[in-house]
Amino acid sequence: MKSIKYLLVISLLVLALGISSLGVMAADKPPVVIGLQGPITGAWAYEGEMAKQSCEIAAQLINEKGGILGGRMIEIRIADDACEPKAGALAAMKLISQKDVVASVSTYGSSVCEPASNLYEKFKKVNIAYGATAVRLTERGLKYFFRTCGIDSAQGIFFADYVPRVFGAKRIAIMHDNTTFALGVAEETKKALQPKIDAGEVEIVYYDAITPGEKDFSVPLTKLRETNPDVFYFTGYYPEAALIVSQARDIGIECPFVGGNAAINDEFVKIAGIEKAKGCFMTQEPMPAELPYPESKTFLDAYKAKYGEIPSSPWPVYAADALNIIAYAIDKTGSTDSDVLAEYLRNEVNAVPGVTGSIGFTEKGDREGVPYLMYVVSEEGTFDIYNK
Amino acid sequence: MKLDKNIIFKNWLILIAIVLLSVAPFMMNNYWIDVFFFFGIYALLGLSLNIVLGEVGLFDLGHVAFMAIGAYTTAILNTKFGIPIIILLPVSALAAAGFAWLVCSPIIHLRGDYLCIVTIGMGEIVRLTLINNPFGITGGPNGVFGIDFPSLGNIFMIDNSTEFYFLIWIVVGLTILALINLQRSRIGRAWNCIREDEIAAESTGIDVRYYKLLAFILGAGLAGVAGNIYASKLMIVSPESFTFMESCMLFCIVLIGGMGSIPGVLIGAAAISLFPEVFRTFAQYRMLIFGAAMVIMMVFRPGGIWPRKRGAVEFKSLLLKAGRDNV
Amino acid sequence: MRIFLEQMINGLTIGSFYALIALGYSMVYGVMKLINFAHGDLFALGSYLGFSLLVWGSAYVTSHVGLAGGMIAAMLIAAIGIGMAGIIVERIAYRPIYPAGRLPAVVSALGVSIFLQNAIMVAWGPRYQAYPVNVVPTVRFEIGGIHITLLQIIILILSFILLALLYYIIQKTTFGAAIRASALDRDTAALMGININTVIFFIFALGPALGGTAGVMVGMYYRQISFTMGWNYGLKAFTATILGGIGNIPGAMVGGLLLGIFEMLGSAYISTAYKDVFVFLILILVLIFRPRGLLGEKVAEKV
Amino acid sequence: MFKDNSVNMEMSVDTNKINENINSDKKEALETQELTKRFGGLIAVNNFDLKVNQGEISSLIGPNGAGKTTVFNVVTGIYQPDGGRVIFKGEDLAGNKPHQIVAKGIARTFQNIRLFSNMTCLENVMSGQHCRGSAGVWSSVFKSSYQKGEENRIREEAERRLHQVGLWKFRDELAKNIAYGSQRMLEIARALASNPDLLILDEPSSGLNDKESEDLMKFLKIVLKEDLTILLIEHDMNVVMGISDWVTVMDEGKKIAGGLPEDIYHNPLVIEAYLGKEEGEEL
Repeated sequence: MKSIKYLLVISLLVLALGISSLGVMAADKPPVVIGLQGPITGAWAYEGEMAKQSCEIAAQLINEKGGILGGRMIEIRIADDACEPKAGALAAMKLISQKDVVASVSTYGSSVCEPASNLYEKFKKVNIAYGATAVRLTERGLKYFFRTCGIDSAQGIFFADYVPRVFGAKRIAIMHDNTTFALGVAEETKKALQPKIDAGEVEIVYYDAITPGEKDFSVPLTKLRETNPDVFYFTGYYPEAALIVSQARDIGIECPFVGGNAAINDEFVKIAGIEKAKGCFMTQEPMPAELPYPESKTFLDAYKAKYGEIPSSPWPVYAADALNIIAYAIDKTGSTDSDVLAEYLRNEVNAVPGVTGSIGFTEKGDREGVPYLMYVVSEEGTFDIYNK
Repeated sequence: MKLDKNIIFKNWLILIAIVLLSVAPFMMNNYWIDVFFFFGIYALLGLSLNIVLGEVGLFDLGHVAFMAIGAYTTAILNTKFGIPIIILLPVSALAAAGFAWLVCSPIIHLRGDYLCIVTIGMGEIVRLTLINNPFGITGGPNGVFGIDFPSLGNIFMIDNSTEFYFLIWIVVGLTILALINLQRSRIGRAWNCIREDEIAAESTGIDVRYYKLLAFILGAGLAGVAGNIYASKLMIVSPESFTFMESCMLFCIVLIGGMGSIPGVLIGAAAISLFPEVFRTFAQYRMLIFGAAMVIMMVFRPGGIWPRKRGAVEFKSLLLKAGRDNV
Repeated sequence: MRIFLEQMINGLTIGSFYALIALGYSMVYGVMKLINFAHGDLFALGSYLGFSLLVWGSAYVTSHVGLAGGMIAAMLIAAIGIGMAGIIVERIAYRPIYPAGRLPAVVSALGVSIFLQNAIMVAWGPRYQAYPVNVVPTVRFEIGGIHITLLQIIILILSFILLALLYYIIQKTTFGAAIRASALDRDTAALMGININTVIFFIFALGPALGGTAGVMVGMYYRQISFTMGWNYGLKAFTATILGGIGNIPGAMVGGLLLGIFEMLGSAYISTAYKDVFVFLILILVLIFRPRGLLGEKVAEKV
Repeated sequence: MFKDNSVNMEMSVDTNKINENINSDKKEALETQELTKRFGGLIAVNNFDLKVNQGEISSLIGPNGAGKTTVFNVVTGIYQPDGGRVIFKGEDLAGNKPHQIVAKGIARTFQNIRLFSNMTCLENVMSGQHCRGSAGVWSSVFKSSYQKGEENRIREEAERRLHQVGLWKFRDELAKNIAYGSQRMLEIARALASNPDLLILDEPSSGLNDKESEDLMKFLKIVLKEDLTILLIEHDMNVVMGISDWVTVMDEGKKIAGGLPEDIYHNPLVIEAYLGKEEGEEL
């Protein structure tokens, strides 16, 4: 009996070491390998899945046109971070320590992106985030960090300017869910509204957070109804947004509902049901369905052909654009060296046609010129630009 | 006392383990070094919970809260006042231990499941308070970022994976020595008496309340140290790393390894931290296998992989006894 | 005052779901003294089963038996399905571990919980699923300014019927006495001729079945289900059971309702963000001053 | 009914008074004065006075449910008294926790054995020495010379006690694996390991056969010489009569008699309490 146990322990140690040597000997293969780090498992597995599919389509389109650097195909290497900081650092290190990974599309959650980008910076690997919108990520003066998605402040500024002007709203209720993204947008919106508040034109009558993952929001909504707001701005994610809209309409909150750019999509319409979803507004970068550009049309057709439906949120499409811009930079500079790529991305890249519109990066690495639009959910559940 | 072959074999095994651990980082790439670093963190956390759960049999399912206190103390003091991490190591241990003393004193008399739900409650209160950013010090869901690396002035700086690897495993080594001495001391015996039968322990002269509190304080202090090293490695601490599921994983480490057995806890930590990485390639099925493995583990080895050797600790009565006391 | 009343109803609705899940929970917990972390995920499995039944089977069922019939059929089938799942889980994951005491069983329960959660994700996909809209007409009543929907009333009534039914079975029937006896001491109960296996079979069938029904109800009421929701509800059910007092089945009911009301009070009058902090603080205070829960019996420590 | 009761009381008081003065010249190790303990409405102990003399073996006997174990648990701090005082070495013990009372010199055993079943016999006895040591965490972790010295002292004392009860050969055996009789003796050894001044035994002879009871009595006589005082709660009359120097009888929470074993044996009240009244005398 005793000896079996000791054998078990020894085999465990040997197994661990055996596997680790596996990592060392990955040979260098001709294709250009680009890493993708995202929440393949965990609560946001759905976002991870769409991001993976979008990058595969983007790579497929480039490879069909003959690949880059004179015929070298693009290959994607996935690292799952389950949207959790520790796993994020591990996933980043996994991609970094595989020498053939040139750069990586990394990642969805802001607080996961933070440790990962620190590691990419230290090991000089270009990494482009596609879902991390926290303003502070580009305040750190990192050389190799960029992002194709917008940042919270842009959305906040747009809301603060558009809603009082167009809706004539005086009493504004803001609700977030205490996640990095939602709190970021809510804080930036409050900051952007501050001058109007001081001038007395506008008043924030409700500012609180719900707990993500919950189902019943009747209590905070009843409290919110009593402040009878003119407009109700929810900056959280679509699962809670759908529940909030239907419960709000149930208890008699009639004021217009505005969602942040992660709040409203096909899932939102499916869960809230069409008669409660129609008429809801959304501060949103151009939605995949609405992208008027030729590149977006070919991308969405290829995506629909392979997966049957287009991605239901903007983030996966930013991941595809992140991959596109890396491939573009490698092709144009003819090298896979991180410093050359970082230099090129920061200074030379501007108005490059991409799936989500023209791609360019500011000095700090943020996406240039991300236009925010006010969308409205139509009778049939589609998203139209609200151009009153 | 003649050294029977069992003890010789065990010393050999420990020697091999030490040699392997010290040579390993030079054979592995950075990714696997980091994986073994987090294995070290889980080992230290497992050892800290083992004092409370393994030695004294207290049902603690909120242990990660102490690690959070340690990590946030380090993060806040380092980013706001620039205090070097090395000095913050003992400070975060004291902060976590102080917090444990403050929180556990009024509830230490609770038994079994009641203590379990209170520790869960404490864990959730800590996590939710960190998220809600009282007085703007915890940074809310963004957490606290920009934590420096442990360094002594500019002569000595730990910043790459290998140095962190040795830092954590040296701390784990020292902890193991200290715990073995404690296990064999009057305090270790008192803890085990309390686990066996609280009333009898009290009636043979053991201040049960004091020693239960002592176990929580020592356990929390160690978890605080783990929090400090974890924070300086990731350079950011955010509430998402201190969820109830993490506490459950620590609980499983001690149970799967073997209650009260130091080698067992190390194996448990290896299982819990290496398993998900090794099977990462299976994506969603990874956690499926992980859940099933936990069930199979408990069905075939309820006593843990390497149960504590004290004249073959008979696991059945030990726990059944604990079970009966909870009514 | 009107607002307080409406908030009370909101609190009660939340509480009735907690009570229902806590009931199923305390059936298993009361008798086997086993913290069944998998109960939350069995509840989630119930809502997904109900979802599939209502989406695929609904056209056939509703055409024959009408809308209400479809709903009841979905709940019944989900209850039976989850009851069987509960028995299978007990057979595989818990039965071999009983002699080793309670702590290994907790680890096994955690394992089952992780397994079930990911099984649902693999089977139904990681997306959020939505119950069909036309399951229950959203009729809204306004009594003296207080908004209450038809579904809210149905859920409240249904929960109380199930609670009463269970209370009757446990407190008033001989089989209920057998369950309560084996809750106190399994070995002595066995000596008294109670067939422990049937008791365990019944408990692990009825407990999860109740959880499955609650799953369908949550699906119908909130219309959105996700594979991770089981974990939160499982934790709330465990809290409610302890609040009510371990092993006390009516206590779980009271504990669940109280938990809903505490959450409402915290969310409405303190701040929604600190809601759960408030709830756990109350729970800890209750346990400090009544170390056996509100309705739990005082068990004198015999020396 | 009431009248009848008072008659008995006077009678018992006289016999007590006679015995009391024989007893008074010796020094008391332990004395309870008007000790009262209620459980809800039931008065388990009703201002009960008990004297245990230094260096003697006193027994407390009485029918089942008389409140003996309750008195016992109040003295050892498991329950807090509702009234009266427990004087030990001139100090009132009421309000002390059990481990403080052990440190003050009162050690006990349990009616149903409560050993640390998964620890070895040696460790069980060493735990009795716990309150006599003071090594803290620091000295234990760094193995200071003070701590090592203390550990050896604890080990030696435990060895001595194990030899005393003849269980040394089981030292590395788990407490639960040894025979029932040996477990009884181990529990006594554990109590003695805290070097008490007063040893309280709760029905030590229950479950022992005659030979084992015989050995127990001989053992208690030997141990008494280490200037120890012993209080025995016992049912087995020949053990009580065999070794006790003083016997106190209790019924329904009240003291009904106290005296030398022979007097108690013939005391009508005691017989009545145990065997109930003969037929004719019921009023």
